[in-house]
Amino acid sequence: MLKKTAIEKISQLAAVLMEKGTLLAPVKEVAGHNFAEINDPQKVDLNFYNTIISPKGAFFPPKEDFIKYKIGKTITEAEQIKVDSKPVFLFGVRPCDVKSFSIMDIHFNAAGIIDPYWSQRRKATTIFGYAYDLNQPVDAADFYNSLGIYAADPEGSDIFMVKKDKDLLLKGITPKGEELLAQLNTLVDAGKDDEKYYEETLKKGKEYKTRFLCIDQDVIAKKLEAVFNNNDFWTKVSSACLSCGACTFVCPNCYCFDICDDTIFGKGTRRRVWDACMFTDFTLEASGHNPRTQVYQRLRQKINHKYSYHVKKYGVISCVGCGRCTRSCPVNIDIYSIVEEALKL
Amino acid sequence: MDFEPKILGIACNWCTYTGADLAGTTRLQYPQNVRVVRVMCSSRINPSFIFRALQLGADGVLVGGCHPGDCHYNTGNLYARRRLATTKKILEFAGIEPGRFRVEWISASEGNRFAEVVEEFTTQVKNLGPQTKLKIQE
Amino acid sequence: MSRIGVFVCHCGLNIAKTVRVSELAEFAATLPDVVVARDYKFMCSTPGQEMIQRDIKEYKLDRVIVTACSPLMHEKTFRKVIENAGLNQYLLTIVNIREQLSWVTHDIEEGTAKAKALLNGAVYRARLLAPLTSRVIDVNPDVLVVGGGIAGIQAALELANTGTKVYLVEKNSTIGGHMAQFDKTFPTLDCSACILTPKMDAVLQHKNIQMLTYSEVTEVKGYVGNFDITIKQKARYVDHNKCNACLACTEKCPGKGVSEWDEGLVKRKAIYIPFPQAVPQKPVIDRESCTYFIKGKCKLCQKVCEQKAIDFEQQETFSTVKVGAVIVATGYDLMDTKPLVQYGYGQYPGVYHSLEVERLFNSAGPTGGKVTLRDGKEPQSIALLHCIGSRDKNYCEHCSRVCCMYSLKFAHLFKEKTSADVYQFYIDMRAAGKGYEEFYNRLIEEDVKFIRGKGARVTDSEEEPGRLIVEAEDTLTSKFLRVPVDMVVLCPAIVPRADSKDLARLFNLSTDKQGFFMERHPKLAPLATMTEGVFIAGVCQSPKDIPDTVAQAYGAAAEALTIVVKDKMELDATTAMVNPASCCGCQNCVRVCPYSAPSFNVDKRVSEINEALCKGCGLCASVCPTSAIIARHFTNEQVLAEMEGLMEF
Amino acid sequence: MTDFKKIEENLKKEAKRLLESGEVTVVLAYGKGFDEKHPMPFAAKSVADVDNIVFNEYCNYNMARYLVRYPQGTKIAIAVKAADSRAVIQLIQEEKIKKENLVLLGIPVIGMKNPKTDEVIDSKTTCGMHNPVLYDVLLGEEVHGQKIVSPYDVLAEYEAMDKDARWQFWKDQFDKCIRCYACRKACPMCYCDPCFIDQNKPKWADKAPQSPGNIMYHLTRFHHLAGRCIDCGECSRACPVDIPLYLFHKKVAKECEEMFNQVSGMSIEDKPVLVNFRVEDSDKILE
Repeated sequence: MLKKTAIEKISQLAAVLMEKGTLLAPVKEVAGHNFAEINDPQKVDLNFYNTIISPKGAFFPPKEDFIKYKIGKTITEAEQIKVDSKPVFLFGVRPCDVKSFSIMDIHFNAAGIIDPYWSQRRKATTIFGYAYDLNQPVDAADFYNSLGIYAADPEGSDIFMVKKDKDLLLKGITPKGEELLAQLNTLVDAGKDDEKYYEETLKKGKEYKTRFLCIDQDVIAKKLEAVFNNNDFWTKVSSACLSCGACTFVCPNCYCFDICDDTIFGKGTRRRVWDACMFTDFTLEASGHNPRTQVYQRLRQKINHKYSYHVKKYGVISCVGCGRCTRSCPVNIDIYSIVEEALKL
Repeated sequence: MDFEPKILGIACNWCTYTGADLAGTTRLQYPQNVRVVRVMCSSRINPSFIFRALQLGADGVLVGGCHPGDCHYNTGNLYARRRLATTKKILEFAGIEPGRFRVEWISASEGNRFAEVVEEFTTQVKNLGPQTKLKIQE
Repeated sequence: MSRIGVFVCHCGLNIAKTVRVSELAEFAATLPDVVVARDYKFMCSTPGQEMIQRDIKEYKLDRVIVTACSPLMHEKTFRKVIENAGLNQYLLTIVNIREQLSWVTHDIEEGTAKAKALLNGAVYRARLLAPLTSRVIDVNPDVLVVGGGIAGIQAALELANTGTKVYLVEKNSTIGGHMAQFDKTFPTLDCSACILTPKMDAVLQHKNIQMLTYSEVTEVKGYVGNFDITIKQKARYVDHNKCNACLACTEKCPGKGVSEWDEGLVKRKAIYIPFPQAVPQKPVIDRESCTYFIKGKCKLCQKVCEQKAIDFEQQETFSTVKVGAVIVATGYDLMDTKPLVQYGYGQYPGVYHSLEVERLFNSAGPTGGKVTLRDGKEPQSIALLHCIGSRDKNYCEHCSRVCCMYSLKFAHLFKEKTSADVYQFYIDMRAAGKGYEEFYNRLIEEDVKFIRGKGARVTDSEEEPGRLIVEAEDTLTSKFLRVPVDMVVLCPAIVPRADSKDLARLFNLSTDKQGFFMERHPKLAPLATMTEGVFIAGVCQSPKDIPDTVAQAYGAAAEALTIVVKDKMELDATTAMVNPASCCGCQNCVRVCPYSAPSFNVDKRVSEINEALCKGCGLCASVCPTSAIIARHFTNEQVLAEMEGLMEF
Repeated sequence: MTDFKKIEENLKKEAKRLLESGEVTVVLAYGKGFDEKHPMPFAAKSVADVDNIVFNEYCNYNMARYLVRYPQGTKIAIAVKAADSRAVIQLIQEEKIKKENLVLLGIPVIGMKNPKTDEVIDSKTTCGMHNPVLYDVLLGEEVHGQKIVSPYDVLAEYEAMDKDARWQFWKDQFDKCIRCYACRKACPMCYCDPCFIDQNKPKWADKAPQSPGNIMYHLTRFHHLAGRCIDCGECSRACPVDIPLYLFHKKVAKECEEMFNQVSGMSIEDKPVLVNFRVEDSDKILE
């Protein structure tokens, strides 16, 4: 089933989705677009390349409250915070980002320990994938092709969307998506030429070239292991690194977090917040010892985690080549170039 | 009901705290909105204390120290003057009413000055109404 | 988890009147970590103290909160209490609900509510308190006394007699102070010199006293038990080691200076001793009036000096003394009455101030003890004007305390030495001292005319040139009076020494509104100051008569002794320390510390604090961007927690 | 206009000379990034590295940020534009580095651009000066005759706001903060390790990226940088969500300048204003 709507009427679609549940969609901010919970359907803005921050926050929010507690005289009362089971519509996710969810699933949802927060949110969410606009130039930072992802891959989406001139075509991919699509009465059925356009776009997506490097996950995993002690290399590639968390916070695949208690007036919340392996105190131990005091050690950890440890542990690279880290890096460190350099060693 | 502001006072041990004691010894009457934290010197006051106090819901913050030149530690309050003046400018540019933060030099013998300042400041903060901007909403 | 005991004091009705104390204790019992909460009539009394100690044992308390009067009042008392029960003294928190609460409100609702908030703050803070170990330091057994007036002399002698080494610093070239200027003392009329000069001599002779005349304190370093005090010896231009006090020099000297000792009534030589009984009996040269220093030649004194003691090249020198305690007894100045033009001082020669009159009576004074006016004539009528500048909101609010009595003394002496009519213009006659009222009664009988009314103005007389008219309102008859007299004696306000601010700064003393040095507590610590180890005695604390001054001198000596008799003492443990793991090496602490306690370890790239130098102000902790500096007992966590507790309710 | 190519040549020439002669062991400059618009901070440690050096209008980086990373005593040459040289001066004032270990390669420049927006940053987000305040070698001709624009002009709009509007403005800005700390890491003056915000004892603020913690972090950071910020604007350019931190820093700098009559990073003889005082400071500053 292929449906369509005029892009200028996108707010109508948004309004319908908002009635059914929570809508997360790109909105324009000063610096660019980001996913946000929509309160005003007019705010939904599909005129974007990709968001600054990845949509991972839909399942793994920057701040997830677990428990609310009250420190009492004899007993501390605690109450678990339940994830809202209301349907969520994650609208306008680029194919590389859709792919990132399945990689994160392994960690949060499949590797023996089920993270209830991630898994419940995943279940409640319908993903509206959205092909890149093939008429726009590729951003120089992107390299998702190198990871086998293409600009118009519907895989992983429940509904996949393609922009056709002034229209938006929506295709149900999964039964969940099909079902929802059928209920969205602001949409109209797409015509034959739309069908054709949709199919062609998927094909043309393969031709829409980002930077490309032949990355065999086992080769790179071994390579990085082999060059682990090549301090010259790591020092050189990290010499500009500021050790901030920009890259990891915008990354769709970084999942490290910290758990902290925030208490005021004896009442508090235990929550998890995003953490970054690039932070100095990320590995700081209670004893005061810190195994990764140097910038190069931290950057090496980040690259290795994504391209080596993750491969060994979960059988897949923890990177989708969305280019966000490169774009957000205050000093333009480019993970692609580092991998490229490493492979040459 | 009238709004009764909660005001955090931070007083240096040697001058303002002693001055506040003197106000009591001489049985001066003043509003009870100010709750005083004693520190050894006004220079002990970390600017973040002020930000934190406002986050904790203080409607105003009153800092008291020795008169410049009379600091028990010679020059502590001269540093405090610069550091707290800067704090005030920061609050102001952030859009916090400048009237919510005040620094006063009150010596150990100025019990009446302490009472006066508390009276004045309480009225001033009362007129500004509850401080909601920085207060952490539970 | 802490085990906190809360002890709420009623302080009789002082607190209980405006704070519902039992409700406060009940409230305390509901707070987390509070295992026992009680209220009691007088927590500082023996039963109160024992209650706390019993509960510490019975409830295994590890924190104690006493909700009572100001910590400045009884923190030390209760620290002792918990320490004797086996708890570290720094685990005590005092909540001030008296001075800063019950005494400043009439509203019991308001009082109780605020008391709860304050107590809650204390509970938050108490949880984070840490036991601290007091530093034990060696105590220097010597004492410095600043000021060689009667207070300083008495204190120095008392201390010296116990075997304590005393340094007595005096700004002038002789000790003796104002008392040495007086002729008689009230109310007994005994001769001032007769009772003072033996003491001055005793100072000179005492082997335990090192007298440093013509000297000033210029720098104070260190702290109680270990002060390092720099003393400037002004250039005397006479080598006192060589001088044999023959005073031949003073006879030959052609220089003429104004005699400060005689309050400017006469001239003295450029090389001089201030008065014949001066101690030491050795002269100094006043540069300002010395012919050699003015014109470059003379040196007559040098020629006549057989001891070759004159040294025109002498420079001021600085020496450092190490002492364990200091007594400041720097006395007073008279207020300068020239700006009070209505009294005509400096304008009419017949107007005198009280110290000038003291000199007129003195047989060693400018007139040899004869009461004559500046023109040499004996006055036929004399007016004594009380409260010039004192008890006056425009100038000094305080009462100078001794003027009534010395005016009576003057009146008596005038009657004795002249046949003049004597008028007393007073606001109130204050004669609250042993024998004072009796002395007043005696004077009434001596035909002194008492006019209850403050002298308002002194003018010259148009009818009788040379005479003065004193204008006043007699408040008993409500009549406006104009009294013609030959001589007017002003009793100016007693004010702090002109340089007392500098001294206050040197010793870190607080001053009151008038500028007198502040005592630590007006009742319970009248001689101690906010600076540990520095005591005050005499008029530098507030105006008082000789008996009170001497009593304070004894007291201050005893206070100083309590410190220096011990060879070790405990210092407050509330110093700062550096957590090297958090230090970012910015050196802010090094830049700001007034005591140079922090220093930068170049090898480790972190700051370190010398706790012996730290006075615990906490400045370093607030300028430390990484919170690496822990201001013990006032740590960031403790202050933040207290703030949180205070703001909760 | 600035001849960027010329400066690049001179920079390479000097770097080569300094490394060859052994005068320095590191040259902190700018290197090639993944494309021309994205150059990177670059540490040249050998003559071979010099080829990688570039200079163009996107080389905004304040290389002073990297100085404290090297062990004390390391001989370093550093490329400095106007604000960068002020950062070096400020670091010398704070005794983090020593002048004797540095060779300052001064770059007078106009027309530096923000690669994200392509707008010229000169006086808007940076201090508005064109010539380095301190240098040993000048790599181009000093810029003169430019219209003098106060770096504080951009504040007018915000100063004119009513306090509630200004609060709303900043609250919205700080609410965006994701606590990646790129601002502090890009700042040449933020050399603290650990930063106060990372501490648990005392815990100054929540770690979660939400309003109270964000505000505490930023306000305190403004105070820590008061009288020290040299207005290079790196914090704002580093921010992935474009919080205009430079505005606040400029305002604090302006206030400090008015109160203490000293501009940060202008003289190595100065002492940072907030760890200093003058007896004659006026109580008026507290009003």
